[in-house]
Amino acid sequence: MSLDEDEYSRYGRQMQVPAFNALNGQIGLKQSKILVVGCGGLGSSALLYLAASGVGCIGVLDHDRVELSNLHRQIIHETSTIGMLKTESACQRIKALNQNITVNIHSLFLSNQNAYNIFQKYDLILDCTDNPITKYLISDTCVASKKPLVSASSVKTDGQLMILNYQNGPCYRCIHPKPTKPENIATCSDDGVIGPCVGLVGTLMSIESIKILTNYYNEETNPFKPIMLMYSGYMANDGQMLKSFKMRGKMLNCLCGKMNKEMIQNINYTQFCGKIDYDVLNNTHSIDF
Amino acid sequence: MSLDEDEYSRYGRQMQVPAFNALNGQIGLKQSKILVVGCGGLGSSALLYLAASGVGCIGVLDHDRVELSNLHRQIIHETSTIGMLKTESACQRIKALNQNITVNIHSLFLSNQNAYNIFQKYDLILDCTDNPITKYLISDTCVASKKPLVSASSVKTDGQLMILNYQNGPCYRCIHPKPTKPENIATCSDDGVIGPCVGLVGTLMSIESIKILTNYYNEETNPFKPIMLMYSGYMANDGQMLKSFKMRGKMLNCLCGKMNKEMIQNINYTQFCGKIDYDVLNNTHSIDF
Amino acid sequence: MVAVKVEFLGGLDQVFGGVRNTKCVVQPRNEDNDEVTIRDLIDHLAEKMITNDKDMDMFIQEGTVRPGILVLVNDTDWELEDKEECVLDDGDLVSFTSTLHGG
Amino acid sequence: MVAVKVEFLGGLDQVFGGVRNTKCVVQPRNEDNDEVTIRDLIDHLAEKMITNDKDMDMFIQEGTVRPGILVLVNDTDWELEDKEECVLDDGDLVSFTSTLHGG
Ligand SMILES: [Zn+2]
Ligand SMILES: [Zn+2]
Repeated sequence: MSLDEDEYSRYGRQMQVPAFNALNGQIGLKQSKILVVGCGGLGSSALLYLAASGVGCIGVLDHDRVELSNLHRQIIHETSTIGMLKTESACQRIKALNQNITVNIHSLFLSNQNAYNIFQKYDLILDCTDNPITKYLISDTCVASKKPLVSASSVKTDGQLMILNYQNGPCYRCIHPKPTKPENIATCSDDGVIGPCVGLVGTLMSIESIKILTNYYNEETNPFKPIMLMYSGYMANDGQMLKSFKMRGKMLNCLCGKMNKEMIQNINYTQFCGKIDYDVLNNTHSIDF
Repeated sequence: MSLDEDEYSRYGRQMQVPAFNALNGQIGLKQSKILVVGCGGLGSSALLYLAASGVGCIGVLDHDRVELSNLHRQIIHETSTIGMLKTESACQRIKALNQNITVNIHSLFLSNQNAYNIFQKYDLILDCTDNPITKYLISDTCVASKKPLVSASSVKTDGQLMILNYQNGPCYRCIHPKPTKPENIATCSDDGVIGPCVGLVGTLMSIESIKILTNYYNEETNPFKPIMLMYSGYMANDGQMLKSFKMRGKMLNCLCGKMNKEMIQNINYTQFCGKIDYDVLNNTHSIDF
Repeated sequence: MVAVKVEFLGGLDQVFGGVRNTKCVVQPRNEDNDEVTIRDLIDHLAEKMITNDKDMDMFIQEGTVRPGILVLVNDTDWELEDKEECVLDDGDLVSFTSTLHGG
Repeated sequence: MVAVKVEFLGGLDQVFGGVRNTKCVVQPRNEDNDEVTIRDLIDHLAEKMITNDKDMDMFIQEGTVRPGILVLVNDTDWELEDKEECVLDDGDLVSFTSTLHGG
């Protein structure tokens, strides 16, 4: 695989950054197929920057349509795409920014019945969703299909990010063996969210994805270690904060040791995460990524 | 000033965040006029999020046109606007995202002759430019015209941000009494830049701007203190870092004590920043914001 | 007894009256033992800093921090540091963070 | 002598062989004085850590850090801490950062 003259011109500036790994880095991006689950606040900035950077194939997955109340933070959409499927709206913007990108549209509700077959087509998954049921499902499916996962969340002014199921590191269950009880969860729709704060977390996701796809974390020079990035956008008069926590590795007693496609299809994720979450999942406001 | 039903729907989620200051916060944004100098990597994300958040009037200032080599990071533009003035391209995207915003276009080269009159029309200035000559000029003009300034820079994988000339805090000269010598400066075109890293710094700028416009920093509950945010996107296997440094206040021996419109018009900024910078300024690559 | 720094992240400050950073002087619960553990700190925080009883369930369940709260000692996951039995020294920073689910 | 942590930010690590974080044991330059100042640290870094002479001008000019480098002691601007004369203690963190100009 090589680059044409237009690609050298488009991507030249990032290829000059030593950590990007020059032509190999760019070809790493071009050869990659990534799946972004959730085209909302996190997905918007993650998709825009990954499309701009030249990832070869991007899958966008969302079952929802663009609403006016999304637009203060979901900057990949626009007023004229209100009512359109978020996947279609995101695809339109990705193509306008960079026509080189192949976009696969998955306009559906991710479930334990369809996740495995979809994930199989991709090299890296980004979890830009907003509820624990989907987060456990995505992590389990990444484990079963052996795909690394960049998983993040954001509420109000804060956000979190982890790289999971990567270089023998932990899965989401290793970090969170028991789900948060539904009554202890705050969602975007309850608490609100500052648009650029969730946008910043999506941008963090795009940067970690670029690192993975360009082989920045590698055994020889920079082996991956499990971390959690914790962002706080409103730190009184200290401005903003991003901390890096050193996290546990893969846990021996975790289900991920034996996770497979069949097991996922038999897990009742709704029950696992708690009854009230079933309502959360059926409330269009709360699953507005 | 009040909000109509569509505005409540569009901005409701951010108004729910306690620190945003509810309806007063939204009206603070709506009443504000901000000037974004530079529609490049920093300006792209700053403009998108400030437009989405509902700032009433946004001035965009840039003399340059969109190039293919911009698009890996300047996500407010798109392939079809290559060759268009960056101001026009940015305006088009802002309007698509949020038609409520009044956009003023300033397609010109900012100089010590025109800066004061332009700045006078605005409440807050964002410095999204990429060279010291313009950074000193913007800061001096903010001092002379009594406007707060959110000033940032980004190179390769790193970035910096300061709020200047705000609540009796320092100006750019207070922090940097002597300019960096031209031969000690690295520019984007020499060193390259990772798109989402500069984008993240522009997003930090939009968040600090929203704080200022919604009165988050105020004498009663949260007095402003001078800080510098320092961002590093590639921290080996620690992920990414954002630190907040406590900075000096206004310096008694700084020129800002007596800065005014006439003085600015008589300063030779090119000479002040050093001869080689004159060449930097005339090289279209190096002043590509 | 030890003096440690404590921070509440991910919105957990709401359970502690909006306090994001604080310092605590913690006594060992077991008087035969000089050592102070995170378990002692958790008890201390629950007793001294949660003013509203209905918030208790947002911090403690079944005798330890509730599912969804991560605990970090000097920026390291407590899972790597003996969890509740991790011994604290003067000046240590203990971070409690809620898991977020928004997107 | 004191043992301090040093970090180089904003690309300044390039001047120090790509090292971003390091620890230094610094002697007082003035032997009559037990105290170690940032001036002593700057001299130490210039002597011990800059391997290529042509990089010297990227760190030191006119006897102190060059214009465009900010110095912070425990995350506080040295301008608030006596600048070159700031006395260092064991465990202090001194950050040197280049001013960036890109956009
Ligand atoms: Zn696991
Ligand atoms: Zn000044």
